Amino acid sequence: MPYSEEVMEHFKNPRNVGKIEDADGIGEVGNAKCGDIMKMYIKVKDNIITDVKFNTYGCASAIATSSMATELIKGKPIEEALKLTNKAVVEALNGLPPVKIHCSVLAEEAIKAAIADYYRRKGIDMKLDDCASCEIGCCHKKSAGDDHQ
Amino acid sequence: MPYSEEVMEHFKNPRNVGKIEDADGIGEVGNAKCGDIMKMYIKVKDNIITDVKFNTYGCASAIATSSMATELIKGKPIEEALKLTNKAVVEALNGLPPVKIHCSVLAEEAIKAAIADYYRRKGIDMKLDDCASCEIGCCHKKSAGDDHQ
Amino acid sequence: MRFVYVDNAATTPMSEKAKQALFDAIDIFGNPSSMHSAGVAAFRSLDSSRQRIAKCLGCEPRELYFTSGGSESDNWAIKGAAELMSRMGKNHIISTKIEHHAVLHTLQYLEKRGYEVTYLDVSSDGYVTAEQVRDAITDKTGLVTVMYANNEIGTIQPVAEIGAVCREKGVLFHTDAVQAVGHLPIDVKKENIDMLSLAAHKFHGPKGFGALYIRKGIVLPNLIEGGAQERGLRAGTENVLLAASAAAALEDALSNLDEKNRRIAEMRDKLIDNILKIERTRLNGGRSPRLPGNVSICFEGIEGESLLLSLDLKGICASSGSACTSGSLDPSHVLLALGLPHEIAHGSLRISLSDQNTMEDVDYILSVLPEIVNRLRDMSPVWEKIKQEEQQQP
Amino acid sequence: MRFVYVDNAATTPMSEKAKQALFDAIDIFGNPSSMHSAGVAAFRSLDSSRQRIAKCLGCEPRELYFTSGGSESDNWAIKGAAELMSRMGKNHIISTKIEHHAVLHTLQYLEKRGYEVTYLDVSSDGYVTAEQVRDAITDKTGLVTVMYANNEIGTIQPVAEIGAVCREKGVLFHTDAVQAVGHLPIDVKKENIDMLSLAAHKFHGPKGFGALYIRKGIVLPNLIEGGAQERGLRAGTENVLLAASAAAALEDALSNLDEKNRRIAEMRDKLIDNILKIERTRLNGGRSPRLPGNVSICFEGIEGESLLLSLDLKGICASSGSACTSGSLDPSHVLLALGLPHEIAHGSLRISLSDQNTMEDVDYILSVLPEIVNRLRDMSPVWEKIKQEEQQQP
Ligand SMILES: Cc1ncc(COP(=O)(O)O)c(C=O)c1O
Ligand SMILES: Cc1ncc(COP(=O)(O)O)c(C=O)c1O
Repeated sequence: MPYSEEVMEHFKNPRNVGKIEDADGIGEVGNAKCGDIMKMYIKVKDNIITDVKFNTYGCASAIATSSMATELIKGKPIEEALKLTNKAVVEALNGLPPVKIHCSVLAEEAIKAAIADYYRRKGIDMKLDDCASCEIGCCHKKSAGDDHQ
Repeated sequence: MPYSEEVMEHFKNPRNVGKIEDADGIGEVGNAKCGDIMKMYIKVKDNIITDVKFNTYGCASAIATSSMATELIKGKPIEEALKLTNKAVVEALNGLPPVKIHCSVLAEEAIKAAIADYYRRKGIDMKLDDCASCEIGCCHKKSAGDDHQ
Repeated sequence: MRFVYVDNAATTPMSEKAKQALFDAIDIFGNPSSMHSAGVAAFRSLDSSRQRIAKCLGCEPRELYFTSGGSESDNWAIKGAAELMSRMGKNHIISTKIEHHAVLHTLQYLEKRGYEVTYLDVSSDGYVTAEQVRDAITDKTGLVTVMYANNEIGTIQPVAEIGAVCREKGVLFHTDAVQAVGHLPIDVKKENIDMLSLAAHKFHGPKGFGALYIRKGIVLPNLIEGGAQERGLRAGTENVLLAASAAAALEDALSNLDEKNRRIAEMRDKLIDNILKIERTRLNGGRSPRLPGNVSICFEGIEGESLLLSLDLKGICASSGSACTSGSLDPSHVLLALGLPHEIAHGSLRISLSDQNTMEDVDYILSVLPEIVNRLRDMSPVWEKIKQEEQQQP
Repeated sequence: MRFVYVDNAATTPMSEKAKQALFDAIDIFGNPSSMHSAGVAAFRSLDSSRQRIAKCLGCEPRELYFTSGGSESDNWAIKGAAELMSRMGKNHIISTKIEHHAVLHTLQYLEKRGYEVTYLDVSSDGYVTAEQVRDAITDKTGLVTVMYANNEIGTIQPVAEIGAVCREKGVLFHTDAVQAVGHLPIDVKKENIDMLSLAAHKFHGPKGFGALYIRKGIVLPNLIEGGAQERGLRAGTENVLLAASAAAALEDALSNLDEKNRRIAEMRDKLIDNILKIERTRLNGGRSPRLPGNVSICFEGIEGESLLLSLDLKGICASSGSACTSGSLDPSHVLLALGLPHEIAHGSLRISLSDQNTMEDVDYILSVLPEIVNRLRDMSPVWEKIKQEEQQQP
């Protein structure tokens, strides 16, 4: 199943690529062994994510989901960003092939990791969901992804 | 494997079709159940087969081999006719598909049966080969025919 | 000389639509599994072919798996179902005596491996009933495979009823619909079909392309292992080109089907009625329900091959029994299953019409057939005997 | 934008000769098993295709069996040989870790059914030796299956030598030559090959058509049961049309092979030499013997799919690993078998050239590749880490 036009657009022209040198939170998820690593940088002011950037190593959908996910949380309150699901990312991209659904999970995780880092730096401990990206992100067969959609 | 041109020619224009009302010998071999019956009529004078006719129920190659076999013995001494092998008939027809080799055996048998009948009428008992047509002529699979070529 | 092709049950000439689709797709050369633009173009073409064929059968595209033809589909369905069955401790299969060799030889293969197969008798006009199937089902039965329409005698089986019995009993139901698809309206869902085999070359599509419909929920083991093509169930780079051609052929075959079939059946009936006027002939298979294009007749006293080759010399391509069995000297197992004696079964002729035939073809056949039959009978010792016996019993 | 297709190991565009042969044969529609003129015409066409392909392989026409492609051929050869073996009380098969999935998944299927398979390691540059095969043979060994040339990394195995060992030891030898036929001169007799698989779409022929060479004397059980086609070993109405096209494609592919291969290898070497100038890249598979058209390179710090899709945006169709494995997220088993770590194997790019490519294509690729690699590395956290580590160790 080929990628949707939205995926290709975000792969071609990814939004928010790069780093934030003085980031308030940085999250990195995934595993080079599995072929995907996402690193997200956030800047927070008054509980609002004022800026977000990403660096991603991975396939086209990893890049596109990173791009879309950053777009979806930029300018949003942290609470709202925390509610972003992988499903919302997939929908915004007009679907992903089943075998690539894990990328959207990774994007969700990366945002949560960055926010957790932001809280950690403020001395607050935040529990991440245990739907850990590495469990579903890695070395899976087609059908495995289906479960997340 | 399609038929050779010679087979098709002898099927289209079979030689010596018909009956001889006052035949000196008549041989019938084959079995309607198996899909082939050949009936040969011979006229003998001074040990020479002066005339031969056949009637055949069967496939194109049964008709063609009957036709060719009668051609090969017409005007020949009986001893020579007895030596006619199915192989010679097949060669004269430029080959037969493996599955149809049994037809040539049937033709050989039919001639022998007609000659045996001729002898019998003269009070002489002649033994036919035991390569009886019905054993190989009937309801065989492809490979069986190969053995006879 | 006139050329009349009436062996459409053996294979059909490609329709103009099928050829055009093939020409149009000839440069869609990518591998549908490739991610780049050439691959995506091939994927889209294949996907659209699948959607179009699925629509013709009333199934979802993802229930349709492309294969190399009817034989592969039959082998896959039956061997696959056998494996599924055995996992559930079942080993009994029900079929009929008139299946195509692609089914029969597969069943024989399974019998050698411990499966038990009941081959249902057919009536003297070539039908099985859903009741026969019901009666044969035991708690060991895992699969029923009954052909939709017979390739030699054209009889159409009560597939929907058999399907209903199987559904009720929880037994898988496969139908070899190679002779039916493109010729009869089929709806796999309404007819309770779990698996259905088709082959494109029987409906004016290309040879070497077929499909197996597998109802959603049945996870059939592969016949061909390898890459993840066809949802992982049938490996091999997909035949994008022939799929496009097959889809066009099927849509074309089914357009105006009723009208076409009325016309074809008219030709069929004229042939049957007139051939039966020749003495000592009989129609094989009942008159109805019968494939619109099938004429199968036995001529006493002559042998089918010499009949068909004589017709061929007049430009008429017909068949004696099934072309695929030409490796054998046995009379057709289908005709024997009708109860015909060997010597009569040997004298069979099959004329199978398509939409490309005309009433002129029919008239031409009828104009040459009687003299051919006479010629062959005149040189037949069997016919001689029949005539002698006739005279003895006045 | 320039369009450059360099994914010829996945599939090839049909050559003009292959298309023309298909157009020329489109109206040869008879069933080769039919006895009438339409059938005979089809038989003759099929027969001539068989003779032409057989000649290209150095075998007799009757040793060549047509199939639906490489996967079917592989499945048939291996499952069939397994059955033959087990009749002789043997249950051990030898293969390699770098076979195509059509072979590997078939072997896994057999392992589940009690067969034992030794998967030979390959050297870090992707070769097995005849000695490894010899050492692995036991008195239980019935089959050796080693691919002729690898689809991902292009390494060519010592097939003739392995064949000699197998012949000496009385073990059947099958080779998956899907990537080799049409690209390398092959003589099945001289190379002691018992069975060889090929697929037409890898040498500019049509998809969905292949063959299995089976040495005379080996009676392989059927994979597909049914009619008596292909000497009774492979049922199904023959693909007359694609056979004609495949024969033309193969003859065309092999004409002036040396000259073509010299030209293709020149393009390959220019690509390899120049791509390796990009930092942190490595060639997968040894330089020689290597398929003339194969370039396989790993780029550290980036992932193959994003690389190939970036190339696609520039009109370049290449591949990352094998297209057929796109259902999986694992890095290629072939690259792992070379000993590459996962994170490096993920960054592979395969460029596979054919005679239809030009030096301009090569130059175009070389002109766009570096900036794409840079762009992806710039956004890669893995690359960032590599660079940091570099700075820490001066
Ligand atoms: C080495 C090898 N073997 C087998 C195959 C399978 O061939 P096909 O896809 O034609 O079935 C391929 C290609 O896909 C291949 O490269
Ligand atoms: C009823 C039936 N089943 C199966 C087949 C096999 O189809 P194919 O020859 O395309 O494999 C045929 C035709 O040959 C057929 O008529």
